[in-house]
Amino acid sequence: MDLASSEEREQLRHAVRAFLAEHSPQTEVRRLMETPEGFDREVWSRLADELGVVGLLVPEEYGGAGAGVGEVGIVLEEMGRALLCAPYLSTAVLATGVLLHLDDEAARTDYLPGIAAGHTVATVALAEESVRWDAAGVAATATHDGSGWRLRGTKMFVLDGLHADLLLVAARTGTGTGTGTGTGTGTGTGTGTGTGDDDDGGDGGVSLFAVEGTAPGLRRSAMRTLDPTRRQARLDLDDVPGRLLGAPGGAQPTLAYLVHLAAVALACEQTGGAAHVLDMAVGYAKTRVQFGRPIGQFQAIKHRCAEIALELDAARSAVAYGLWAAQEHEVELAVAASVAKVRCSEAFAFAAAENIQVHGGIGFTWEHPAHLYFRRATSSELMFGDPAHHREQLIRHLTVEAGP
Amino acid sequence: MDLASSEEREQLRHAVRAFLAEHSPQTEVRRLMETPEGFDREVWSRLADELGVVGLLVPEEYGGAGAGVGEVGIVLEEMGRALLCAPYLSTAVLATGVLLHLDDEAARTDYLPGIAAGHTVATVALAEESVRWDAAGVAATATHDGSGWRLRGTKMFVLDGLHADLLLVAARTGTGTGTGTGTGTGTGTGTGTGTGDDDDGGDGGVSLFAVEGTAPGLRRSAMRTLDPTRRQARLDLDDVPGRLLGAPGGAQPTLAYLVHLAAVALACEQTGGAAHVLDMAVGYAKTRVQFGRPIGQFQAIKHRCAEIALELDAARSAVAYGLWAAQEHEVELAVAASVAKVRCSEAFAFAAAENIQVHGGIGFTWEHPAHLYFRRATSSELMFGDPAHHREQLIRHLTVEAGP
Amino acid sequence: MGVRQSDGDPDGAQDLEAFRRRARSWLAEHAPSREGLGPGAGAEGAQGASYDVSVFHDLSFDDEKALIERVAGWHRQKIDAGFGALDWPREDGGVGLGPEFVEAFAAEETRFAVPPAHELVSVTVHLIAPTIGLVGTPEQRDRLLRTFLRAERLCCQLFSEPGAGSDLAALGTRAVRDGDGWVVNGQKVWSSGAQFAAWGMVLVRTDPDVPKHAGITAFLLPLDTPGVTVRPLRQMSGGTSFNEVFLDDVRIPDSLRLGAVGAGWKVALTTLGFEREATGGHSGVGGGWRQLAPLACALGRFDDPLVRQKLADVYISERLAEVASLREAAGRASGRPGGPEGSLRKLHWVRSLALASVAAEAVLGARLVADTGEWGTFAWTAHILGAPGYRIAGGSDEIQRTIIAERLLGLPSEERVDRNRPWREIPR
Amino acid sequence: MGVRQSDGDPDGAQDLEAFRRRARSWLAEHAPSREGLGPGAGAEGAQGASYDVSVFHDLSFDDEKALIERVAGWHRQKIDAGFGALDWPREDGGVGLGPEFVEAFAAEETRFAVPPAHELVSVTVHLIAPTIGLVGTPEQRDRLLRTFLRAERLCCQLFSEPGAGSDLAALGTRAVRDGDGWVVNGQKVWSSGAQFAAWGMVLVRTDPDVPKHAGITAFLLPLDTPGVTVRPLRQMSGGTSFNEVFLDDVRIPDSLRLGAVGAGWKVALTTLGFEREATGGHSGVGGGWRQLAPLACALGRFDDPLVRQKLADVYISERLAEVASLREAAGRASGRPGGPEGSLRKLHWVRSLALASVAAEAVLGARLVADTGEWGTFAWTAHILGAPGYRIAGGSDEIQRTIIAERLLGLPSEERVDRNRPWREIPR
Repeated sequence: MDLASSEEREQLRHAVRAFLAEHSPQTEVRRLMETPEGFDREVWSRLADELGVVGLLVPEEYGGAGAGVGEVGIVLEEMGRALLCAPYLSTAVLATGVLLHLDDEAARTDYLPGIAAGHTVATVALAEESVRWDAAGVAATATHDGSGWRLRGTKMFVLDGLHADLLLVAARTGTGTGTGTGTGTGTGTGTGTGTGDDDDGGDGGVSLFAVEGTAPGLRRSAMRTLDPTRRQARLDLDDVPGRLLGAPGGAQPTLAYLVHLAAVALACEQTGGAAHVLDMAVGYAKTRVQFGRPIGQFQAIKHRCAEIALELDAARSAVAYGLWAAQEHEVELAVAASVAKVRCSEAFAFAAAENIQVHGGIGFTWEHPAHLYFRRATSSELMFGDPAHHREQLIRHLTVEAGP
Repeated sequence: MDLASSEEREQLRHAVRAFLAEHSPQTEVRRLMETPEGFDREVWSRLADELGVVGLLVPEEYGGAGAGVGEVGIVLEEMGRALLCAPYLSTAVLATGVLLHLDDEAARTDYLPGIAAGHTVATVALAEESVRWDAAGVAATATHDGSGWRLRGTKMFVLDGLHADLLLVAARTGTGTGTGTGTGTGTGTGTGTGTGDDDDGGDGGVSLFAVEGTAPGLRRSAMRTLDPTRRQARLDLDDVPGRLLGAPGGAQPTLAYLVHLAAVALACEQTGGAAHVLDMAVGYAKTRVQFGRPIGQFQAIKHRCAEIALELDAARSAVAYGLWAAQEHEVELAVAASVAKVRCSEAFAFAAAENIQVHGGIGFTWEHPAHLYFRRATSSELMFGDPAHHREQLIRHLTVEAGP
Repeated sequence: MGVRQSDGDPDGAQDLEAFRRRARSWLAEHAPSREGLGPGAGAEGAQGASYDVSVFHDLSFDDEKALIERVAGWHRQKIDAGFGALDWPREDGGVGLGPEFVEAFAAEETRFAVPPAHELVSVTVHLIAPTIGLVGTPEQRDRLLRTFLRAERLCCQLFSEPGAGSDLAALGTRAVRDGDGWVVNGQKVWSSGAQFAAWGMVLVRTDPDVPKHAGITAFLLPLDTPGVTVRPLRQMSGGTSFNEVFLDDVRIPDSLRLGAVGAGWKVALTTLGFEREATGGHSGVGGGWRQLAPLACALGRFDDPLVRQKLADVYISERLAEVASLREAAGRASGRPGGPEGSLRKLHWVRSLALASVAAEAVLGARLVADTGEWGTFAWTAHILGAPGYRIAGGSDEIQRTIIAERLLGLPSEERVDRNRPWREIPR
Repeated sequence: MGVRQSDGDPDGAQDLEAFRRRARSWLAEHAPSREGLGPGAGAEGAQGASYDVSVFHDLSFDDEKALIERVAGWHRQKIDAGFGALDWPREDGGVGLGPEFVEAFAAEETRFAVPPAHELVSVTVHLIAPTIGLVGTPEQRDRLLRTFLRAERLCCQLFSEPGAGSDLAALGTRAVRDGDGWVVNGQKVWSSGAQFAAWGMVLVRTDPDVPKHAGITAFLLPLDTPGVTVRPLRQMSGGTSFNEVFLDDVRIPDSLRLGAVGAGWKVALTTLGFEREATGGHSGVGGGWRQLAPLACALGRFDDPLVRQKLADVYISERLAEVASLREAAGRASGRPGGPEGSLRKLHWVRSLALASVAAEAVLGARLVADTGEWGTFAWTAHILGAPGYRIAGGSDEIQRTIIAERLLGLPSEERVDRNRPWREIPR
């Protein structure tokens, strides 16, 4: 586990931070979160062209930088700090990761260059009304009508799904009934005690399809979100043409990988967010005077800031672990991803809430940025499986690996 | 819900506190916790004769005071404060409560006068190797051999069981297999998700028997305990004669009542214990000087004391609720008992742990009383069902009553 | 659940029972019963059919205005029927009964679908009116006491400032004597309902050269006075429950001074003391067991053992809050003083809100992240985003802990660098 | 899991790999492998077959003495083979390698069943020896450095006092100059292993008329000096890991003074600084995932969703502690300074102990209340009763938070009434 940060990585961090300071200050975040599209296409292009971070994961042969998850983690952390409004997680991490994980060279050749160049906004559509992020929760179906595959069903929580050019949609290609083989509490997002995220569930396999944003029969609508800086959409698919990716019925391992990658990516963002609110809280505690003293002199405030720092430190360890596993040790990724998701969710949620408390009244206003981090923290905690779900997954994976 | 304290009750509290200050100071607790018997027979007699609190629950016709659970609650709270080493919970509360709850006038006539007079130390034996406090966990059996009932099996966690004169023993009188119809995690003391405490479980009914401490075939051994001020025993019954109490197979409601009564009684003790450690912590915080100031001036200590006070306040509400239900509103007792057990366990555990922390090093020594309260708190929290178990029971009872 | 009689009224038990029956029958005539409304129904259940789990209102100006009028109207209806202002002296427009009658009526009222509480009305009736009753001049009493007690005009608090939050006594809004009046300049914040109030009770600094508590004076200020600007302040949960109030060369006649010059801090403590006495004001704020349990069932989450644990904590916390208010009522009835118990109640209540947030997250999971359209789910974001506000508003958690530690437990107060120094010299 | 090379040693990677292989083969010859010992095995797994989840030892005097001898013996064995004192200079008896070699050896060593750490040995070797190396006189170095480094004689800390816990610098044990020596009177407490130590490093007050930090001096004290009385102190978990040490007219020659007169606080900080650097000392203290998971299985508790949640928290906490120590090693290797990170580590570790207590309670329930005789169950009471001790020992949670807040975050320090005042005048 090489946990030292190289000089190149520090340069990357520096470059991203400088870029975001210029192109995504709070005023810009405020502006974009009120726009219909929710992000700035020009900044997105610059992220791809100038900074070259959109294609960071994309191998060089497809026009990307061929860097590793470690580099992406740095970018995500900085974006989490700045609350950048952009389809980075969806396009540059999840959709890219899925395309790289699938065994489908043609798809890579067709889609990755556009992604790396910043031309294609892409996303993955997995969850549905069952509010689960696993193959077993997929009820949408795809049938082959002789000329091609046709998709039907509803997708929810699709990151940046309203404006994405390319949607990677999970659908059931067998004759199965969709959800339902899970025993236990299959409908929850929390600890489904009966079904694992690795469990395919239905008797029919699940496949991934590439669907164009402009495809006929696709109806997209924005979902109201808790976090206005991250857009999500509902897709209603009615006989929508799609291109099968990889082998039919073989998407389950990729979907499991997707969730693990999402967990690690969110953990990076969460760590950046926690670091930022710690800075905010400490800065305020040093300057805000009550009772004739800076409030940072009061142990109630001082020790709370220390607690945030402690949580942040744990988050940093968790991110280091998750990135290491994602980069070098995929056999441990399921465990590391759940560890990272649990710990970084806890850390950021605590940090964001306590930052408001340190600020007092001003921190509870709409105008103050504190609540945007609180919204992001709550939202990230509950996406792709909440901490209770990931604790359960962790135990399951530890048990499968070695017996407890 | 009459929550005002009458003058008589305040007098009772005063009398008990004064008695315990004289007869159960810390030095005496220390002495008794090292003796084989674990309590002082003479003090026990005085509790019965002078103070009249042993027969508080016993109706006047059997030589008792005919008082209510409310009065007993005050006595228990004071005993919890003083960590009195005596078989009060077992004899004056649980065994007495069971005898009053059963429909067996002869047994009341035979046993209650001795209890009220302080001559009979009595207890209830329910739990076994399955570590459950409900009828479904009973595997011990009783068979009628023509001349009388004979008991076989093992009982554990029997309060004051080593020296009790009278043991009220739960045993299975049907042909059932004992434990085992519970689905879920039947062996745990925590949240058995499959079996309810009101669930009889086996196909044979469970009955209660009076067994003499001197009965042939009864082997009693002390169990090592976390809390040295409360003794517990293991009973091995090998063809032990017992007297059937109430109707055969009909003990289940009484056993359920026993657990509820125990929960409320422990809650009273816990509240007394929490009140005492709060006093200790506050007293120390006022006098201990570090960095040139009483440590109670530091917010870290000051706010922690406030948190203990807050927990104590919740415990007081929970006890008021539990006692009210036990006294006047038995239909709500199952809910109120679980509420009291959960909240008072949390409160005392927190208070006892934080009291040690407020004291620093000295609070971690054997000589200091802080750890005796920590032991009592941990022990009481886990007896008769831990908080997780009682939360589950609470939800179950709320659901049964009214639908959620 | 009866509340014990005070000992001074041996025949009270009968009177109280008769009163209770009378109240019940009057209520039955004037308000729909809550029986059979089902567990999800909040205040006003039947007609509202609303599902409001928000901690802070997020209503339009017109909707909130209408709500306030309904609340104030119901309040006057009760007074006119002899069921309001029960414990006020007859000469002030009250009924002259003991607190046990107030509790009894309140208990009966919970069985009916009546308008909910609104903070501005409560502040006017329960905080400011009694303050005027205690320290107001005869003219002030004549002019404003009944008006406020009947909620005919409403009066908000103008206490906090951007620079004086937890440290309220550090406030810096200046009032300078000018003839028979005062000229006030400064800014207030966190004033609930100022946009709907005709009056404000304002604390100002009249003497900066004495220690901070000694230089404050209280006034009653008509909010249509020139120089008063009320600007709604949007909170993180959306909605504008609070306001900033700017005071630019605002002239207040000395006749509207409330209490002596320099006695404003004592007057403010009197007002805040009534706040601590007013119980039950928290119920109905935010969501809880009543909404969460059926929601968990509807979503198939009620069988999850983890969800059940968290729901149990919500239930316990709410049930014990009810018990605690009965305990306090009993304590008051037997003459026990109030004191820092209000701080215990507030901290428990804040914790209760947080437990409901935690349980809602367990029940709803990602349904809080984006609105799936399922009824009653995404609405919980208003609870989760509002709950942090009450860790701060009305005295932060930290301030409450200090009050408990110092006043209930007698722990020594901290070293204070701002004590016995002129306000002017204290770092700010 | 490799640790990054320091940049100054470009060829180090090869050397390190070779070293690692050499270490592994030496270890294989001298210690049994831990492979196949099963998950329940602690340090020494095979031969010990012990199940020790206690946080503090509860051994008889003879057993603890034997343990210490075994630990010290293994330490010497490593030194003699060139695997101990790896990062010490050759002239002091070390090998002169970089910290990456220390880490590499430690990583290899975890695969073998070797004696566990013992605090007294660690204090002697890792804390006191390097302090002497830094501030000792040539005579002190000659006489004691190698002896301590090789754990041939052991040396405990005599720092804390009954009246000086968190506020260590307030210590009041007095030393008065007397010819070429000092006469010491006072009482020390919380001295681990004093009953097994030949020496003690003692902090005393040599000047009460200057501010508290300025009047302290450090000495090395042979514990067989007349007037020294060591009395074991029983802790709440049972066992006597600590001692009270009474000093009555104890004479110490000035030649055993460690550092300048009045420089004792700096010397103590040096010693404590080594404590913060020494990593991994916490592993093996108390129980954790390795014992709890199989225990939960054996008791049929592993399927309980609530138990699983709590076990997950234990696993996460322990795994991240490992990652954190790798992160720190990497940080040290690239020259990042240590500082208050030790406080972060300690707080995490204390939390880890508490999480294990919580999980043990969930797994065991009433099996902690009384001993049912089931293997490995009641033993957990030693964990639960010991864990609170480390919220206090080695710098309380509160002290650690203050260190983090002030040194890592740069928050202002509190108003200090004891600063710049003679020690004599400070309230105690």
